[in-house]
Amino acid sequence: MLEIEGIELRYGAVKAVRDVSLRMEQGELVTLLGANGAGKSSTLKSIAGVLKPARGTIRLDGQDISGLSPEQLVRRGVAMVPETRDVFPDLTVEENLQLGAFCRRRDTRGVAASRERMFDLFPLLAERTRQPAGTLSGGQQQQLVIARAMMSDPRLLLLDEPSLGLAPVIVDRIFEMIVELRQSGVTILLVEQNATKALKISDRSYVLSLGRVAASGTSDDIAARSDLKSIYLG
Amino acid sequence: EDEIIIGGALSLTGVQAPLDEAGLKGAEVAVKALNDQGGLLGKKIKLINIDGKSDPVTVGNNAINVIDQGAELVIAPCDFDFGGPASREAQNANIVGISTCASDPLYSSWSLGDKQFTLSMWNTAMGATAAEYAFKERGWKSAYVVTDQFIAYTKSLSKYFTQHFKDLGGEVVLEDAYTQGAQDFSAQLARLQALPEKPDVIFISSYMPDLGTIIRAIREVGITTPIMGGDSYDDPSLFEALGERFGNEIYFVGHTWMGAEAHPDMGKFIELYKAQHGSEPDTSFVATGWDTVMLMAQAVKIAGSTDGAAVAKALEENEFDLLTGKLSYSNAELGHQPNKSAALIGISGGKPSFLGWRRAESQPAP
Amino acid sequence: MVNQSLKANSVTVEFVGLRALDNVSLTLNRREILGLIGPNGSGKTTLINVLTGQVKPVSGTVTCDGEDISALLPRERALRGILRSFQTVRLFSNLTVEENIEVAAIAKGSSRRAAGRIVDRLLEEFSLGAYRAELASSLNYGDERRVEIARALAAEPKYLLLDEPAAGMNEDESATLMQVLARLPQERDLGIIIIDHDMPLIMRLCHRLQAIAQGKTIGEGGVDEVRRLPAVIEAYLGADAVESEDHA
Amino acid sequence: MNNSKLITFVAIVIPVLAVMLAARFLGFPVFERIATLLFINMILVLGLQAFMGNSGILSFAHIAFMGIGAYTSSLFTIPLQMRGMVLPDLYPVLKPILLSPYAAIAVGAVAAMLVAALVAYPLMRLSDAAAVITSFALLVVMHTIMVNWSEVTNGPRTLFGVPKATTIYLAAGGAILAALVALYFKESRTGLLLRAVRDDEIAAGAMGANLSLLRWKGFVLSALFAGFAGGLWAHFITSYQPSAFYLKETFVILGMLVIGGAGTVSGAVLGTFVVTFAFEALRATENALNSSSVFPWQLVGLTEIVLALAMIAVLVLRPGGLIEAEEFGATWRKWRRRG
Amino acid sequence: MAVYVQFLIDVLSLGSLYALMALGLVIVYGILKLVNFAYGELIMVAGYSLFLLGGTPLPWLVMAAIAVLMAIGAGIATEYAAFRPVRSKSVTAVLITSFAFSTLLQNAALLFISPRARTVPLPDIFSDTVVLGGATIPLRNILTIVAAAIMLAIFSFIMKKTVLGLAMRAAATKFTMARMLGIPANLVITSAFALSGLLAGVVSLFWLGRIGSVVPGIGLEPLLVAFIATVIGGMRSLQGAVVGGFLLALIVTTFNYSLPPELLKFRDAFTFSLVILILLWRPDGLIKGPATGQRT
Ligand SMILES: Nc1ncnc2c1ncn2[C@@H]1O[C@H](COP(=O)(O)OP(=O)(O)OP(=O)(O)O)[C@@H](O)[C@H]1O
Ligand SMILES: Nc1ncnc2c1ncn2[C@@H]1O[C@H](COP(=O)(O)OP(=O)(O)OP(=O)(O)O)[C@@H](O)[C@H]1O
Ligand SMILES: [Mg+2]
Ligand SMILES: [Mg+2]
Repeated sequence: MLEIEGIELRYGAVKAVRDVSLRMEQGELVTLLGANGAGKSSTLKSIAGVLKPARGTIRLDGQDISGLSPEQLVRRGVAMVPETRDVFPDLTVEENLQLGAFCRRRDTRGVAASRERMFDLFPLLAERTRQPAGTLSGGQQQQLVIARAMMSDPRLLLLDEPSLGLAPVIVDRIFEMIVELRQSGVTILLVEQNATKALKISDRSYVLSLGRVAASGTSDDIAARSDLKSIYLG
Repeated sequence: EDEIIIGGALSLTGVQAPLDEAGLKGAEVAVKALNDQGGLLGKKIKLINIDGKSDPVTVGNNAINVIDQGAELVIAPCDFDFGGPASREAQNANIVGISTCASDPLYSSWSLGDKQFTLSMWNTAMGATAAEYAFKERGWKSAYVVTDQFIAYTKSLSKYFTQHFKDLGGEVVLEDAYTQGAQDFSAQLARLQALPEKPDVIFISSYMPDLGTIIRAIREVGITTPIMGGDSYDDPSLFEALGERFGNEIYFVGHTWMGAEAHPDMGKFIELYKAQHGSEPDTSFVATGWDTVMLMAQAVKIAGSTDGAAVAKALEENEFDLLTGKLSYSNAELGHQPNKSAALIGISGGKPSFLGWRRAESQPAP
Repeated sequence: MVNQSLKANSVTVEFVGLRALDNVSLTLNRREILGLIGPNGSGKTTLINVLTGQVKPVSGTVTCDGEDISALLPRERALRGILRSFQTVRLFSNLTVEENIEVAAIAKGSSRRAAGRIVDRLLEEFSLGAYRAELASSLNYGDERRVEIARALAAEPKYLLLDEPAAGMNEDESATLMQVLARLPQERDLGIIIIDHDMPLIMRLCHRLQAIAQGKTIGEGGVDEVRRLPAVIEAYLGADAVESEDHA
Repeated sequence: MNNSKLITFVAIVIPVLAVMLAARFLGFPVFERIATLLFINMILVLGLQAFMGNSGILSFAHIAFMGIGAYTSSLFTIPLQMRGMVLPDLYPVLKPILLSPYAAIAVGAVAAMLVAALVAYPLMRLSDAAAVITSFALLVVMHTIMVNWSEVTNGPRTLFGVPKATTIYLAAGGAILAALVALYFKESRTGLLLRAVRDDEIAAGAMGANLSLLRWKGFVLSALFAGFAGGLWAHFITSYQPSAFYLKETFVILGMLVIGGAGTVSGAVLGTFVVTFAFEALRATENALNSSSVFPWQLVGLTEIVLALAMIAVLVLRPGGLIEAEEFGATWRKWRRRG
Repeated sequence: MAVYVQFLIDVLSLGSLYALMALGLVIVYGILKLVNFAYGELIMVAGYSLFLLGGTPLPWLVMAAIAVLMAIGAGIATEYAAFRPVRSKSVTAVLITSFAFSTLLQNAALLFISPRARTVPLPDIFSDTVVLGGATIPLRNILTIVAAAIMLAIFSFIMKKTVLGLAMRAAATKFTMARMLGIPANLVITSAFALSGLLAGVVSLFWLGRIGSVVPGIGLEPLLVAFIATVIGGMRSLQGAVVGGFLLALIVTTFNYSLPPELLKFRDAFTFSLVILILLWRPDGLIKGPATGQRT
């Protein structure tokens, strides 16, 4: 479903990703590992259309999408949870969720259903619908960001460190949700600091180091490798 | 050197533009006419003007700039506030500067120096002429006076009108103030409407664009009292702003009238102007520009050179016949007070018409 | 000296329509590390905000070494030695790493020269020397966290309140950070509060734990004691977490 | 002063001296006038940088303090025999006081500083939009007072008769002094703390920084610069009116600072030079075009149009200004080291 | 009695005008957090369009509609020229570019039209008067009040009942994030400028109705008024802008009626001092608007 071929990504003069290729099949759950600054987030951003690759191509369902805008990609079913906890601080929880469903705002019934599902998953948010998102606690904001991304009912979900700042119970719940989503056919690309947990639930993994793919394989294989630490460091 | 350079710092932008731009156009016609007749003292005349942007500081800078480029005479902008800096620089360079239409008595040799003049009558004369027309000719006994505090011109015009009107025996029922740019005249209007007794005449010393707003505001609420003012009314955009509906019962004291009734040479000037600028002049300020250049030329011819002292002497000692009337100056000790007549103009149906030349029988001391 | 501790005494905090803290007390002694745990939105950050003065409680007091400081502004409390880090990093992004740390020393009142010495020592301690002259905005997440802690230390705190200092760090990085933090209380006669959701880190580092949920204290005491409390397990850790910890 | 600061300072002094000598000895009075005004503007821009660059708060009021410096100093130097004509309503107490221009300029600078010290403190706790708007309101208030306090300002009308006392040497000296003070202030304890507050008020407060006090110090210093520049300017221009201290000038000064780079002293200086040169060059071009009558009509306002386009272009390409974050000296040293 | 009626109508009509001006600004300033110094020039553009159309035989309403369209166009142009390239980079940079754009427009008017005041065509109904409670009142003032009420209703609807208002606030705070949710953020911001232009256009009709002619610098006064009204009312809410507009009109008119002429000239100093006091008392303005999401 998703094919990335030899992309290079840069911020001005800084090369964040030098040469990364990866593939994902429909319905797969893939983990992206790597040390701080390895280029994981940048890779996700390029898939979401925020960062244009300087070289290489990104194909979704066989179509080149490297030139598309983030808006267009959302309409094709791509949703992203960024690592930066980007809630709209002045909008209420309810309004944040409403904007999450911006692309399918006409489908009122579907939106209402997604909303209920999210409130089941994150009961804290249900109590806070009228609170400005910026006044939520750190973990509550993280939950909101995940819920908001889910509101667009994506086919391809990009998760960048979803467990950041979340209490252990919630982390467990999120991992359960990820597994469930995959079962329902959503394709997921997951970036996690908690490598053990991520490897446990994913089908395949890539390890990035200094902007390149340093290792890849099934998650069990990767987890079993004893030299994981040295791969990390490149 | 085969050129005589006349330098100018007239404003082509900002509040002063309507007065100065017209003056510049008139001056350009005069320069061309003189050059066509062989120039001055056998040399061609060249006019260099740099936009003073209605900003006294810029005017000063530009005056230095043109003097630097060799100007031997300076045309200063209208009004003491805007023209003063140019005249001061001319004085510093020991050359003659003449303002096209500054009328505040501050525009004198006292404050600017012994080589500086203005083509216009002083406000003492302008105010007195207006007061005598109102009181003597029309028998208006009470006046409401609004003064724009913006520049020396607007302030002193009201002052001399009020003073002379009272000296004649008139009563000023209310004096009100306003400052150019405020665009909101409701306070003054409220006070005018609240007056127990309506005045016979309203004297407004201000200029465009706010002048139009004020007169409209007064007329809109149905007050048809005659309105009077000075030469700043001589602006086609005022006539246009008032239109047929509001442009009635308005009288002002100006420099001249753009028709043969005012001066036999006027027709010729208008021809030349049309030939050069492609349209008829629409304000008498073009004539002040023409006159300024012609006055300089006549004085230089008498003096035989462009030397500041010699030209100043020629200006002090002679009488000149100009489109704006006959003009002579007092000597430097007496301030270079101009001695000339005023044109009285009325507006009705949104159109101006010439009511004739007037000369006040007496005028207040500056 | 008596009573060398920072205390919150029965504080209650209310936001529009919400009681974020309900009669919570907390004591932080010098030379100890107190772990503050609890579910998301339970009021941990708010409690720190109360201690540093960013949030005013509707009732209750804060005392520092026996003195009531409830009426003081955050900056006045900083001058008394109460320093903090923030849950979302707040560095001075247009200052260099060096200046970021220097600022804290200067604000505290150190002379330029003394500040310079403090900066040198902290840069070394947190192995930040290489980034000395870099602008703070160009750092990666882990380094930002360390600069923030170093900055707080430059003001020579008596009480240091750290809000999720290890969030976003990988295991190695947080291990290194822990080593530094563990030494501090003894070395500098310092009390530390740490909020973090990384339970292994909390358990290895803290001398004492306090757990809160929904604005109330639900457990307090030794590390092992608190994490076995049913209330804590239910509200915060989840059943499997404890099991897997025990196996490990 | 450390090495890189010294390089920065020298890099500022050299062009100032070069322009001064060129203007003085090329023999065009206009050049001398332009250069003198450039130096006076530089003092103003540096003053604004001292506050705005370090505190990050946009101030519109700066130019009004220039006005205070100008009017105060002029009051004491207009020749006694002219006062009746220039300021007919002047208070009798002030009528007989005459100071030397240099003393008067100093008095003007101090007056501006005192006014700033008195009015500004409560305003300093405001940030963001509220701070911008209050400074704007302060500008309007002070402008209205200047326009209407006829007793000492002659109202909206021109104040004239101020003796010419500012030479190009004095202005250049003032500019160099201002650069030195601005550089020093930026690196001082107050300057450093102020920059910390600029980046994050809450974090700086949590470390003990007193935001209002720090900003107030910066503001007062900047008003001192402005008052000084105002006195120099008044005794150079010799006749002026309150509109010289209002929005148009505010934006010229702001434009110089922002184009050069508000964060750095070198940027402030560069901005002053660049904008002045661009402006003068454009104006000369406009005049040349007009007098050669290439175009059938007068080109009014062309200078402003081109300058506005250039400003937008600069800011699009470098939103932080030409010299953004690092003083010239620091960049120079890094550059040298890399070879 | 007549005086009171007059006072009331003065306050209401001036307030309506001010409220409209402020409303146009609050969209850009309050919601997008951009200081648009070129806002006044939108009014100028509408004014000159009206002037240029003055020679044509079109009915006045058509001319007015075209003028409003031109203002909308100018609003969009402002966004493209002055904001899009520097947006979100630095507050001061945006301020300077918008000021530069405003200079650009003003000087274009100077260069291509004229520095002089130009009379605009106005319908006769604008200068008719009615007598109300003994006071003679220009009908235009009543029309202003009606127009303001209509515009206000339209705007509340757009901002409250459509997603546009929400999308604007989202795009203004987190531009990239908004795009990642599928919000066409650029379009949303452009439409905010278009709305601002629409209001400026409507305002210009009534503002010109008061003064009768247009000059290049006509926009300054409305800009100042809009700023101050926005700020004292509370820049984060539409109601705030409206309240601020009426409050400012009340303050100004009260000063106008009550201050003696010697003090009246200091009116602006009093008004703006009051503005400073209000801001010191409530830095976010009188009406808080939707709560802000700021915390540590
Ligand atoms: N906005 C930016 N400007 C400049 N450089 C950047 C920017 N964002 C990231 N970088 C650089 O790009 C490189 C890759 O960053 P990226 O965020 O993709 O790493 P990551 O693998 O997600 O790391 P982390 O685990 O810390 O999230 C890093 O060296 C980083 O410093
Ligand atoms: N300014 C505010 N306005 C309204 N509610 C607030 C405000 N600040 C905090 N809250 C609420 O108070 C509660 C406590 O928040 P706090 O940030 O202290 O939680 P926390 O324990 O730090 O959570 P986390 O682990 O997610 O960071 C939360 O429910 C939060 O939504
Ligand atoms: Mg990342
Ligand atoms: Mg928290």
